[in-house]
Amino acid sequence: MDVIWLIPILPGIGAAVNGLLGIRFFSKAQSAAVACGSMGLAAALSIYAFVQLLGSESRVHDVVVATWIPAIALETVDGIGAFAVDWAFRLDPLSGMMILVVSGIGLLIHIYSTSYMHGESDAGYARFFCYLNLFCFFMLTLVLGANLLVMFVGWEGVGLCSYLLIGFWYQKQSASDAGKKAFLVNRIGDWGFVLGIFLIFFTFGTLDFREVAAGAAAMPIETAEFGVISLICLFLFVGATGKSAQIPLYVWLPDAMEGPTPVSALIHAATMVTAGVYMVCRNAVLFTHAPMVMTIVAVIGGVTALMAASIGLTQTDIKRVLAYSTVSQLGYMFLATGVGAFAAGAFHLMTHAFFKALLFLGSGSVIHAMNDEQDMRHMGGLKTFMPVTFVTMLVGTLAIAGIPPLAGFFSKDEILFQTFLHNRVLWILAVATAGMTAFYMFRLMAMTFYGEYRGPAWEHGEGHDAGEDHSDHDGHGAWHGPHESPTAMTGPLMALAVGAIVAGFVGIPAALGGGNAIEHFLEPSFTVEATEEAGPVAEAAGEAEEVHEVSHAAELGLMALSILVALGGIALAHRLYIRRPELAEAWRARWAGAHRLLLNKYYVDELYQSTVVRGTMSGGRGLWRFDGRVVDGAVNGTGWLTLASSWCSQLFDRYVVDGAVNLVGWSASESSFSLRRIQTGLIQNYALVMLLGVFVFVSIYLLVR
Amino acid sequence: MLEITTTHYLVLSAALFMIGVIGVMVRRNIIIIFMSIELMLNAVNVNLVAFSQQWQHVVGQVFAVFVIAVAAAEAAVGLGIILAFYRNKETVNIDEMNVMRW
Amino acid sequence: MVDTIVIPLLKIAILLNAVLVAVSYLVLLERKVIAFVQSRLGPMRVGPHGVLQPIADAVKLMTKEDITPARADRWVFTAAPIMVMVPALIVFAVIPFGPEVELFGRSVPLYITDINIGLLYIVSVASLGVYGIILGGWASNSKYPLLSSLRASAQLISYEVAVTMTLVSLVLMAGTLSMVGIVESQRDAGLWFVFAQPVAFAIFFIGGLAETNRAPFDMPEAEQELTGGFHTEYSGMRFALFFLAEYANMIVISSVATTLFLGGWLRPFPGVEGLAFLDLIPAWIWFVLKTFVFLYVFLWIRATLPRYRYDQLMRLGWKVLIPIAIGNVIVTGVAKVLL
Amino acid sequence: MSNVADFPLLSLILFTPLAGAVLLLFVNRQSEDAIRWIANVVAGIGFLVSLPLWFWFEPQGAQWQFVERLEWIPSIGAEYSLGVDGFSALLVLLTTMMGSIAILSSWTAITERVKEYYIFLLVLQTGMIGAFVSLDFLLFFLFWEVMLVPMYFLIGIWGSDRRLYSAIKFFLYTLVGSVVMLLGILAIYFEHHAMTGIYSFDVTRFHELTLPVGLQWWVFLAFFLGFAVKVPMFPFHTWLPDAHTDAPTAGSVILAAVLLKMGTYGFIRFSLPILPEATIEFVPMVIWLSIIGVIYGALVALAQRDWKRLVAYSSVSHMAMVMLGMFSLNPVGIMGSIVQQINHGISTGALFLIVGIVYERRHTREISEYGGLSKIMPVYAVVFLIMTMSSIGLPTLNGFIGEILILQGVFVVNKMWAAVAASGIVLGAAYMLWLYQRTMFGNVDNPKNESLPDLNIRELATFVPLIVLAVWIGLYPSPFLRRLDSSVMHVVSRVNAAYAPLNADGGADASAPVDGSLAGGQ
Amino acid sequence: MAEAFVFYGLAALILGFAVLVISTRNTVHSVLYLVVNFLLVAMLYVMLGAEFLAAIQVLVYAGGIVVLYLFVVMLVNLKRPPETHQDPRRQTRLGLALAGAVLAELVAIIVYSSTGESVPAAAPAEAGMVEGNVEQIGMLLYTNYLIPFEVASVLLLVAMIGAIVLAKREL
Repeated sequence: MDVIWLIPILPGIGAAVNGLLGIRFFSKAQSAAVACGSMGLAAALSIYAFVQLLGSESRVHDVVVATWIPAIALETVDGIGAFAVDWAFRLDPLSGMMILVVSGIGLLIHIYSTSYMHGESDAGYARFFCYLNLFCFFMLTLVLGANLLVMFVGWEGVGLCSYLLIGFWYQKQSASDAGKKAFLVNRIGDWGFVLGIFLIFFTFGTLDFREVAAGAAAMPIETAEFGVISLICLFLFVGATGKSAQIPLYVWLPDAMEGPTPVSALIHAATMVTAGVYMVCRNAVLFTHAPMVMTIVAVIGGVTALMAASIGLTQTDIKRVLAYSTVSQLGYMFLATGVGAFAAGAFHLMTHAFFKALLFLGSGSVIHAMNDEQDMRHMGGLKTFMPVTFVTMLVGTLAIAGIPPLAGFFSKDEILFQTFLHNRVLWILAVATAGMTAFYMFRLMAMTFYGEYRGPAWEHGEGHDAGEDHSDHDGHGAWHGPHESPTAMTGPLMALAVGAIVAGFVGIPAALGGGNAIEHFLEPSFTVEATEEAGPVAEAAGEAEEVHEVSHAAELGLMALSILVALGGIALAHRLYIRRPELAEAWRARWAGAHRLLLNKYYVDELYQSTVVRGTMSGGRGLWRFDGRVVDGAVNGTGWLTLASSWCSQLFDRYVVDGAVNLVGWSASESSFSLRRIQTGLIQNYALVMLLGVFVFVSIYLLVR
Repeated sequence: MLEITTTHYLVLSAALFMIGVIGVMVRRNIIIIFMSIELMLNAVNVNLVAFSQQWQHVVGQVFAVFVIAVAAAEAAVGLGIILAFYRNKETVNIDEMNVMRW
Repeated sequence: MVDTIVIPLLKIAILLNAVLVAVSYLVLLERKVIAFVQSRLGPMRVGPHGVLQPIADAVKLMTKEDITPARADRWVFTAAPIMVMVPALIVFAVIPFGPEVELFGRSVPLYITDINIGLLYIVSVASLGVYGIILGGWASNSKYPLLSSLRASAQLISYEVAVTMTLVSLVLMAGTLSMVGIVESQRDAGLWFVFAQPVAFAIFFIGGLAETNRAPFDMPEAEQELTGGFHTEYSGMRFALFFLAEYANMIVISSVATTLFLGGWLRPFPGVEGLAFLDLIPAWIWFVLKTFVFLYVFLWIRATLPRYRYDQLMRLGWKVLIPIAIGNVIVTGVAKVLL
Repeated sequence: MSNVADFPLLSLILFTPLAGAVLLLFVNRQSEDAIRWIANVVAGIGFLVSLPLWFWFEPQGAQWQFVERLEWIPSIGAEYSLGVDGFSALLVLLTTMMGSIAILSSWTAITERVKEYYIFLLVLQTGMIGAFVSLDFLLFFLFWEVMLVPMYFLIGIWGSDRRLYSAIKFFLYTLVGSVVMLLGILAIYFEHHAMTGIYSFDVTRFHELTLPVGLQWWVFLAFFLGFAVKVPMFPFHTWLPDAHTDAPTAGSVILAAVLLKMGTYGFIRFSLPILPEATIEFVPMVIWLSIIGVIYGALVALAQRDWKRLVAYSSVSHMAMVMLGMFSLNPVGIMGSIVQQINHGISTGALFLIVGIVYERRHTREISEYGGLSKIMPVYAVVFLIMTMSSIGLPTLNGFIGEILILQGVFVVNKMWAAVAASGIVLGAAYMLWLYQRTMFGNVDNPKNESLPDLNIRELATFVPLIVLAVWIGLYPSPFLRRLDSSVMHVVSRVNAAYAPLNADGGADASAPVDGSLAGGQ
Repeated sequence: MAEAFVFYGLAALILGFAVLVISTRNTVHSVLYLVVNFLLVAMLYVMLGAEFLAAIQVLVYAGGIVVLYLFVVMLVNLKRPPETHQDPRRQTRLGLALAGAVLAELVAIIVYSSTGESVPAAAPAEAGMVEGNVEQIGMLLYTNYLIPFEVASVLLLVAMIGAIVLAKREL
């Protein structure tokens, strides 16, 4: 287990190899082999580590690789401390679960990408896998990091990879714009994160998660006043909203769909975007000490979930729908953490990773089949062309809609239940969201796979019929109509579909007779181990269990309700988009205003554009002008003043000082008219004068001596 | 008078020197003037050697050697200038060498 | 009185006569040598094998009309041959023909004087010879002699530099400027300096050829270009003086070379005891022999080598000989310090 | 360091470039390639001889190492005294490295007056090294002024566009600052004499001085003007964009990588330890100017249409960050400040090199002239990406270490300051990424760009050491930080009473009397 | 006695030839007289026991410098007499008078001061310095006066180059 640091390093090596050598020298097969191989090793190692973790007594394993920043004296609230950071990695239940998710799904998506990205040039292919591996490196660093700064390394690193991968097709203006937007919005979040880190160090004198947790546990829960822990949590949550696309920083995620679809699946659905949730869970002890921030987190999560879901209702781009769905699901997770159900959040994180990755990959398969068409209005009827994709996507859809016994049901229901216990308003929001989720997901399914084919016509090439599986499709040749994707793509789809089905079984709630295994498994990550200091948390946990005990019945009722809501949504979608498509048109016309509002995503982008971006840019330009005119103007003005004064003094110089000089000169020149006769130009005359001088001196000598 | 002392040499030297001076003052041929200067340098050397003899020390002769070296340098450069001047003006008359006056 | 006045005067008289006779016969020798080289017999009429030819020549020259060209500078024209002849002769004052010898019960040195700056004296006096040539050419008031004289003087001055440089390296070897001292230092070293300073010797010899205006450097007298050279306008005795001066100079150069490089009056290999029997031959005979060898080489070269072109001559002097001579001085100095 | 001490390493480092410059004087100006080779080899040797500063330096050793002392002007007590601590050792290494890189980068860029160009660069090199290693204030000032002249000519002769204006602006601006600084130096000098009776310019003596607060106040202002112009701090920064923009590439690189450090070096070496009370008094002013500088520089950079000018303004922003850390007056902040100085040297130097490469190919710096270069120059794009990331402080690269230390240091002093300053990180990412997008991404719209060659070996060679360093500092900064311990603690112990006791029992004997260097030398 | 005789004879010749140098119309004659003058001065040096200097005088002055003069005289082939043009402003007579006056004064000073305790010139034969004064001069030149000596050599080099530059029509 001491080799857990190898888990991130392996993909890192893969990235380095592909980056330094692959782009120039490797064929596609070679780069794919390097990337998938390194990921496969990392995944194997992750499983090995996880198994060991399960088998060991201790739930926490730290590995310190090296000193990163050696100890430097720095004052904290408790006097002079030492600012020191190690390259330290930690395997505990939470990170164990995460590395499984990341490396597992990462591996699948790597495999998927080998086929999906086949249209790229060799160099582009290697570059893609380099980035993808690099992402996994940073993501695994993020989840394994034992202190905030190492986590921050991964945090920023995945941001970088996200930037690079979104902008993978950098020739596309929209892609590079989206990448930049993602990075910058994340940076805003990071601003909060780093301030949180600083404040944590200042408060606790350390950056190690467990030590911080221990320190926080020793402090009172800040129910009454907005204290330092609340501030820390607020800062951290700002960071989380950036990374996990919550209000107000969610705007980058839909745009990020400009990237290749596997990227969207891996980064913008399964792993990176959940880093915010992961981070909040990591600092669960801190957050439990800041109930006010918890409330904020819950509210933001809930509102985000609803808002994103509502936007998803009207989008026509298949990936955008999924993107908003992701935002919405992330809102769910924050809702869970906000109400104190960290385990539920983490659980949903995991299940979501499976089904959302599945959905994205499925959509990728569709897009691939449709020759890079993303607009659902130009799809339809694909069910017959690509059955595997259809089936797997259906599984994913059902999972996200919360249909039992698929994974989404258990995790989502857990969240709903916890929310219900905590806050009814939020619960209503969540339930509404669930309904919308079911609706837009089935709308997606309906528009894509059902109905008639609405896409462009294709040429019937010899030997290639529509729907025929042909793996030699490389995107360059003529398009021969929608078709099922090659095995390298359908394989991961099927694997993820299995995951989407079974992943929920680790968290069957007690009400259904399960043990909610995952909650207990994750428990140690959310509490401090030292029991004597863990009083409040333990109490809180105890309370929660009590509530569990009390309301098994209610829980079952709620489950039924949520299933009903989901089914309702599905039914509505079925009616509007499969049975009577014209009805959708009618509704759209009837609620044109609302539709436009949703279609334009509440104009948030425009709002940001006109305020933040424009403000910054015009501020920059204004300051530049200020710089040139005022600051530099002052400098040049000084210069000008100097010149002016020098001009004045030059006048003085010319007429007064120089006048006097000229007077002398004038008198000299006047007198020289007479005196110049002495200057005969005859050398001997000068010699004569010399001789005269000699004469005079000799005479003087003669006389004086 | 029959005993030759340093004074004799000095007087001789002074006379030689003054002849050189007169040559410089009187002649208009610049080559002659240069030669007059050589005469003056020689007078100086006589002086130096005479004193060297008087004080029984060769440093005077060393100085004379330096004077000769300087004379050689002067002659070389001076005659070069004369040649260059002659090439342009076709004269060596010092009274016509007055273009530097202005 | 005898030691300070009579003997030196006697020596001077003997020497002058010897030199003049030698010069006259050198002319005959030259004609004979060249004749033999060219498979002729040379002068045969006057006396047996023409041995009296020099006397006949002398009589002829003395009795010829002495013409002074119109508008020539008479005084200078007259003085020029003398100015050539005198330096050539007075150089012999410091040339040691042999060591001190017992003669009539007295110790008589076989040289007129040994001054401590003998070599410098030779160089100084030799440098004056140029006046005769240049003035002779100028005073003739004729363009060929003038050009020739300018050529001759330029040649002389140029080669003088190289020759003087070789002398410097020689002086470095000997540690003295005295001619006798130089010979003695060769004796003490047991080695003729020609072996220690072959480069200097070569340069000295070439320079000597040039300084005497001998072939292949007889540019100033190049008949094809300048008629008869700087003495074109001369005739009679004044011409004879020029003529004799040239041969006198040859003897000077030869004897100086002998003194400096071939050990003067020393026998060959003075350091080798086994050759002591050579001392049976008197020292001055050795000297004369060596000088004669040189003179023969002069004549030989004249008979053999073609003439240099003037620019080649100057280039050889300035760009080859002088740098080599300077280099030789440096090498000698370094060797002297290090060894 | 006993065996090392006798060897005049610093003099060797100092005069190697000068010797090269003198050597170049004797090379025929026509043989340009020979001149280039000589200059490069000399610079390389200069770097090699400076390497012992890294290997022989003992982080736990005496405060001043490699000390050399000779009489210079005995009548006024000025000495030729050289010595380095960890801080200046690193800066010297940075100087020699950037110097050789700058010289290497000029191989094809400079085609006119090649000889003078390299001579000036080498003389400049000596000036810079001299300023860093001088332990005598007057000697420091001498080198400080020596730097000015070659730089003036480098900008004025080999610059572009408004080079004369920029050169004169640069010259006058810094000259004014340095003249005022000289007044400050003299004030200390005479006060030192009044207090101890010794005429000396010895910086180590000054470090032990307790000057009257009133005097400190004025001297601090004088120094502030001199150093702040050089840094440059917010209201005094306008020479920088002009000078950077119009200077030749190597000039910009040197200017950014080393010359700007003179200002911050001056603050840390002189202002803080000599004038502690005044420093504390001026903290708010400097901090706020720095914060303004961070955000202001970033915002103005955002508005630039000129690639090089953008990098220049980013420089303003970064250097303000450096000042911010320094005036937190605690070890972490100052450490971060120093590290960030080196980072800035690496990353901004590299960015100027990057601009220089396309400028050499296209002779324009307009950002809009470019676009889609990723396609044409992939290696270049990767290098640029790495340096962009380094510049915006991506973890695992060097910039992050500096920024995090600075902000952490500032944070413990005042949360507000840190919060505002940290927003500079966001803006920094904004202008850099936007620049990257505008130049590297998109389609190749401009046909002139279509045939641009990618980096050749020589150009790549200028970047490789920078990239290696960037990653090294990012991943494992310990060797750097350890070398800085004693310098930082020495400064902190002068200005911040809170850390004084820490010093006493700490391993680094920063508080040991500076004469320890003499003792250590024996 | 003999010494006085020689001295007076030499002095008379020296002065006489010096006067001839400056008074002769013919430049070539003038040069000739100068040579003779120098040779006489060299003899004077011999009298004063400075053989080395005498040799140098002959070698450098008579054999080198004056030849140079002669060359130049011949190169400067004048179509008209060099002294035809006379500037009216030259004060020849005043110059002569002044020169004479200075000479008189100098002689007066010399004679007057020599009546004091001036050491009589030792006869060359008695002077211990005569023997080997070449060595002495050499020692002095290469030790105490090494730097002036080197400077003089540099001066000569410069003069040489300068003369070439001046005299050459085009480089």
